[in-house]
Amino acid sequence: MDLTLTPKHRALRDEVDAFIAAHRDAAPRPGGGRKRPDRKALDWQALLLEHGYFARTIPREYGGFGAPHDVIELAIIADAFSRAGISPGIHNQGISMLVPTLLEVGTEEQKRRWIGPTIRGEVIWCQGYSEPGSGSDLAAAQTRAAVEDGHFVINGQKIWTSSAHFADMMFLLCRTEPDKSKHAGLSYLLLPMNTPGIEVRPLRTMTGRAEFNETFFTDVRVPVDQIVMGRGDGWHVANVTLKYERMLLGDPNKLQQRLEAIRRMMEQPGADGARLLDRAEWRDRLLRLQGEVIAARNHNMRLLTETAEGVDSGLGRFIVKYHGTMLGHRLASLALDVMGSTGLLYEPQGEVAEDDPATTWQIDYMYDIGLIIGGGSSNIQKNIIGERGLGLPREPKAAVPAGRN
Amino acid sequence: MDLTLTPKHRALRDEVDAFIAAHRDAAPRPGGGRKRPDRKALDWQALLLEHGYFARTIPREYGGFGAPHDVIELAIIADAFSRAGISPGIHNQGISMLVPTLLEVGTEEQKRRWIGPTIRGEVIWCQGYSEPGSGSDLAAAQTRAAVEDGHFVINGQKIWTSSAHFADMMFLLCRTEPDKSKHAGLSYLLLPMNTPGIEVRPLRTMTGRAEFNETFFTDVRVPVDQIVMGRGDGWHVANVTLKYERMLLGDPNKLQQRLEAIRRMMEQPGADGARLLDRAEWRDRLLRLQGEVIAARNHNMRLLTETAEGVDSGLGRFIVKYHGTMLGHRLASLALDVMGSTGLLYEPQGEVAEDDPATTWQIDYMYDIGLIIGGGSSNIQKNIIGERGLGLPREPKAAVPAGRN
Amino acid sequence: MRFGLTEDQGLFGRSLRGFLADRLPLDALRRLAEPGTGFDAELWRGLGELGLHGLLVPEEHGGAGLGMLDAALAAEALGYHAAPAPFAAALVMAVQAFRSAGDAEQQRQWLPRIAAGQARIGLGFAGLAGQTGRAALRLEGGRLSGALDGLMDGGDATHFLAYLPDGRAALIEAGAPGVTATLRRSVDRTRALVDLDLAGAAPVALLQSSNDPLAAARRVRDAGRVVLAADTLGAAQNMLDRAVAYANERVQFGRVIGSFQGVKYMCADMATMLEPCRAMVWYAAYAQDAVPEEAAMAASHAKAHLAEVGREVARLATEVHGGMGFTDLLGLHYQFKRITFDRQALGGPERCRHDAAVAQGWIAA
Amino acid sequence: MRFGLTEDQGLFGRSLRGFLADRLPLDALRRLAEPGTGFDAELWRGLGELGLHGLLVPEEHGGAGLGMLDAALAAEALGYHAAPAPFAAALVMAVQAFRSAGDAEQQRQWLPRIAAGQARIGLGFAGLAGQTGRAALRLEGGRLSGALDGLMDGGDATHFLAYLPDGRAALIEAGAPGVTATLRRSVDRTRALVDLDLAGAAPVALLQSSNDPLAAARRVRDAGRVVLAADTLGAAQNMLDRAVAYANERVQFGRVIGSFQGVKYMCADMATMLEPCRAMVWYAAYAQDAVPEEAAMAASHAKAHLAEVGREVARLATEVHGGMGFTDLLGLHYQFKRITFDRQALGGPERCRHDAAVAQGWIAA
Repeated sequence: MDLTLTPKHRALRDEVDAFIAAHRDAAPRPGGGRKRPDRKALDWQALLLEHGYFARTIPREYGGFGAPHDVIELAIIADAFSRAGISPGIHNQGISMLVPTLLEVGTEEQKRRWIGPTIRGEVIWCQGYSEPGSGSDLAAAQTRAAVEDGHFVINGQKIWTSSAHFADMMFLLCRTEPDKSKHAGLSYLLLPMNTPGIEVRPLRTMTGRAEFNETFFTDVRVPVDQIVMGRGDGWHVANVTLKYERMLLGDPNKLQQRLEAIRRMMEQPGADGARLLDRAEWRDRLLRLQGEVIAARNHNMRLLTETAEGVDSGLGRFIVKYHGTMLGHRLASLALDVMGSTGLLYEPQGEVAEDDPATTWQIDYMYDIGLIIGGGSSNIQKNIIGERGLGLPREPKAAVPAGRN
Repeated sequence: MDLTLTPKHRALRDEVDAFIAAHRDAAPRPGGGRKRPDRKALDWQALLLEHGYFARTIPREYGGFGAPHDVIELAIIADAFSRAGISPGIHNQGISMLVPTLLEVGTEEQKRRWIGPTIRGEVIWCQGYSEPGSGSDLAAAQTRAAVEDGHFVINGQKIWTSSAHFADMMFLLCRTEPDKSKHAGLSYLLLPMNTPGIEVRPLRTMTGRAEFNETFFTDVRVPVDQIVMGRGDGWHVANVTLKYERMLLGDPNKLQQRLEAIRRMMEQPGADGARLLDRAEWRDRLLRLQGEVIAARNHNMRLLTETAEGVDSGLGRFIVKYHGTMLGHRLASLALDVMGSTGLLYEPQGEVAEDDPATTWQIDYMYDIGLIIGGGSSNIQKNIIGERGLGLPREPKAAVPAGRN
Repeated sequence: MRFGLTEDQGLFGRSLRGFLADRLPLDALRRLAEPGTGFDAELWRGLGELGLHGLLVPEEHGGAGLGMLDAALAAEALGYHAAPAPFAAALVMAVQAFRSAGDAEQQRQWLPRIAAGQARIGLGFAGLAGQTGRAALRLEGGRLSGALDGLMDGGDATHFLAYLPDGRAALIEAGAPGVTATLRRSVDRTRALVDLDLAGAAPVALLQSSNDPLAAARRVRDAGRVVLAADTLGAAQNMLDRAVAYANERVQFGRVIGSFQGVKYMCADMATMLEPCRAMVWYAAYAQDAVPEEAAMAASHAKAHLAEVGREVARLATEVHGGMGFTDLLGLHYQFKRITFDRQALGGPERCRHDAAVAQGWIAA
Repeated sequence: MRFGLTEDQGLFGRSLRGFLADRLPLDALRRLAEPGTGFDAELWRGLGELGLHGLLVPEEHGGAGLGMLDAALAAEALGYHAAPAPFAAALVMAVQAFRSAGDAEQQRQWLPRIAAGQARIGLGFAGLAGQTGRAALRLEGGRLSGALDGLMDGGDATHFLAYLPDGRAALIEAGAPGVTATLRRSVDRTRALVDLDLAGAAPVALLQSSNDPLAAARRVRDAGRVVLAADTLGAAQNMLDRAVAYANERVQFGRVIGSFQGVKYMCADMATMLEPCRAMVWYAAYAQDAVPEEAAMAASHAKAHLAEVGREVARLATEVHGGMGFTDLLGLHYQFKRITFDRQALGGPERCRHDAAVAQGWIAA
């Protein structure tokens, strides 16, 4: 354990602070990710990439900054942006999930072609995983891709494709080898969303907004070389992506930001002039969550170190999504309680304007349940933790499909 | 809903209060049940039976008081003894589990023979259900009883027989029909513990005390008419008993007594002169548990009414054990926290003297986990609640026994 | 002499549920919830025909003269079906307000109008119930000024009953001069809140005949808490019922998902939490009429406990539905948000438990 | 520049665990725990040979001069094996007490004796750490009188370090005139508490060289909290490991029970709670030496959080073992009780969280 800042680190911290001070007016407001980055966001992203405050460790030949892995450097940068409440750059499924997947299993050509435009925010990706009949049971995907004269011809339907309505590209899990067993029959394809035959229909959620889509494929043709790894390797590649999705969904920096926001609310005097932070039952609830957030943040530091050193964290990584999403929901729950009846007000502004705090927290409170369910529900996570993390036996195959009693 | 006290009820309340005031010196101290009732306890029991404060609704011909079912009467009596901190009589497995089982499915002769002596505390029963290889899977019992010249000849082993070392009788679940299917091959026998061939060995638990036993059977001979219902009906009878065990283990009066005891501790000034009840984070914890105890008590009143009216409570009954034992453990958890470091002191006195409060709470805290596990573990309870209470499908039979991955 | 519902009560609950099931299929609910006013004239009329308007109004004033347990059963049914109809404030708290602090003339004048469905009263008090937001009203020379946020059942209300800090309550006409009522659509689009700005508005009635106005106001608060608890009971029961039905249908990994212990235990946990709540709500409601010494404690505890259980059930039942539970498609979220509303209105659990401690004399108010 | 253990630390942890696994098979543990003194001369000697006695003692005073992270790793190993050996007070808090408030001469005199395993110091403070029980000591004319309950590592201690309300600490010889030490066997028979009655006892040292004695005492408290948190981490990890192993072996209903989601999810929940605790304990320990501004907050939070997680793991792991978990047979309860002890000593979670709020300046002390 050595978290002391070297002179080099201190210099970096000062440099980032100076950068933020000099450029903060150029920053788009934090958040986003649910819409196509606008000019301001793209310019900001370019600035961050140039200074190595984004994609810092991605090799230069793929469009990154090419710095060696240093957990403290990454923490210093994240902390500086978080303290200042300034956007740390674009986070979307392409950047957080596809890019690390390609870095891990993509070909040299795929890395050179896709990583740069993706991290610059120019190419937006969506994820074609879930289907109406196979939400938790991803490997049961039925969307078919038959091979015809050098192309995959795709037919079927995906659901929960979150940014499909403005994405440029999709990474798609589909069945190319129908003769093979369930898990061995899948492939992982990359395809442009403007390919003829793709139809995107918005899907409204409990928040009242259309945060997701259904995507329909009718004879969609994709050249056979638009594949990551080989035919039948789709399940393997998908699991690499899922690994990064789990990390993304359990992000402890987001938890910390929430905790801070709640603390600030609790420091405001209420209608009776008293601060909730001075009421022990409220303070204790906040502190209890703070303890859990600290644990999550420290754990994340450990995982970052292990990643940098090439250690397979196994269990430590499997728990992140389940732990983080449940904790996130509990933080949002406290926020609602803190706001009380005024926190019931709800007028989402869509993409046109900023939501008020009550609406924002209500959306978080509901959206978090979506996160608990999506990207592998908590039960799926517990299977993974129990089986892959702890080595417990899989559920045995049923002799007969279970029906009613 | 009508809980108003009639003049008759008010008279009963006054009568019970007067009884307690007049006879309180004759009462043994509350609790017990883990040892054979002594003379004082037996005399007290006789007095309670005589006045109808115990076994109030059991018919006179079986040794009870023969009063009609009246939920309020039962509540008035329980409340009076609880308020006064006076023993409400003997509660043991014979009284709380076997007696209602016999009332429900026993023959007239069995009722006349066993109920009276049992409720008087003269005959102590123990339960022969679990086996080392079948804790949760009760129906897998392997203890065999072969029929030979008018006798069952029993061989095998039982575990968790809690009062076997001083019991007179056992109700025993054993396999009499080895050719029949798992559940159809069992019978429910009644046998004297002094029958030759029975060996009882104490089993020490995590509390450091020998609260349970292992019981070994070697060619133990029991006349074939010592059976409840018929051969092969054992699983049915056992489930009747288990129903009453679930109620016993979730007893809300015990929860209420614990809550009161904790509140009293929290009203005492600590070393710094402050009462924990005045600290909002502590008070809120106590209040939260109080809310749950109130729900459990109200629920119990509803079940008592339904029982009296012959309504099958179904789900309402299935949840009691799981709900009550978990809540009990949480109450004990709060008690330990209230006591802090002085609550760590632990010197169980066995049967010779009264335990100090710290030891008592530590025992409760641990013993409650035993209750969560025993009488059908929480997972078994959740199966019952989900399948029998909510109508969800059973776990499908495994195609092959599940082993390691 | 029993702990349970009467035959009439069972019948009443079933007929109300039948009516609501009939009137509020998902597409109708969606339509009625859209404006977010928590009011629909036709549904309101229908509920009136079932006797809901005058449920608690004494017979002498044209009502059914029933008790809080009946009101709780109605609230449970309304919560079960997420009915966009004024109830907690307009038909329970307002009636209790007149009965506990209105004089004979005021009762004679207003209770029949409530029972007839003509007066729909939005009601608000702030500090006393733990509502947050603005709460600064002053009555000077018979004129009311200031601001009061979060009046319940305020959408399309004909009147507002605004509590003053001293426990008196002023009834104001919705359209009167000096009255600005701003509809605040809540996350629960089946019930709205209204923020009131008053500039010298003239009350049409001032409820001040109680000897202890604060105690009278607390009784109104307690009645409100009981029906919000009952509303959560209904909404949570609905979510559990639908989760169980979904778990019995949906197939994943080649099995009905309800056969997996993971899903089954979620359902079992929900049932274990929720089932005892039924008797708790019954008792809390009954105590308002019959056990005055426990009324405040029972109401606050029921509100707090149902809020905690409701939140868990809301999450778990949504989880059982997987992605479908998160969409708008099944409409499961109407009950989810109903539970959210019930929790945050009239004081959250911490506040209610605090009030329960006060009611038991454990601490000073 | 990394968040993780050094190679040496990994090696140290493994060798300590290997030693304890070898020395403390269940029958040996049972035997050593029986008297409840939390001390066994042979085990103590063995731990000394591994360098545990002088772990935190500076090299100039004959110790290894290691840091709190090393101490936490040792505590984790001791907790994992439920080792009946003085540590938290005798080898961590006492050393920190001398280092933070002892003068050069006192350090020169006592630290080498601690490092040599000759001075085994039981330590107690009451209000400052949230210990309950008697805490009324006064120092008059160089003589100490009064009562102090719950000194940790007090069983078979050679000395007692008793904190005064003002943060100064008096070192007393165990057998000295006016000293009555009563052994209180705790539910955790591997660690004892001692109640001290003093009637004009003469301290052999008075630690008072700090400018801010209360702050110095808090540092000692924080060091103790970190090692108790680490102890719980080890004990809980042990229980989880054994639950997983048992779930992989035990057959019920024709299947290995770990294949049932009910059991599997219990294990998954335990792992999900416990795994992040490791990094939390590391950081809290590290902060004591390297991040003074976060040391108090990190220590109190680690203690509180591990207590909450530990309690859950203790119950769930026992449940996974079914009836066997409740017996004495498997000895699982040694770790269970270790977790109980760690929670109740030096302030429970509510108290620790309160201290964390104070440390962050959210509220006054």
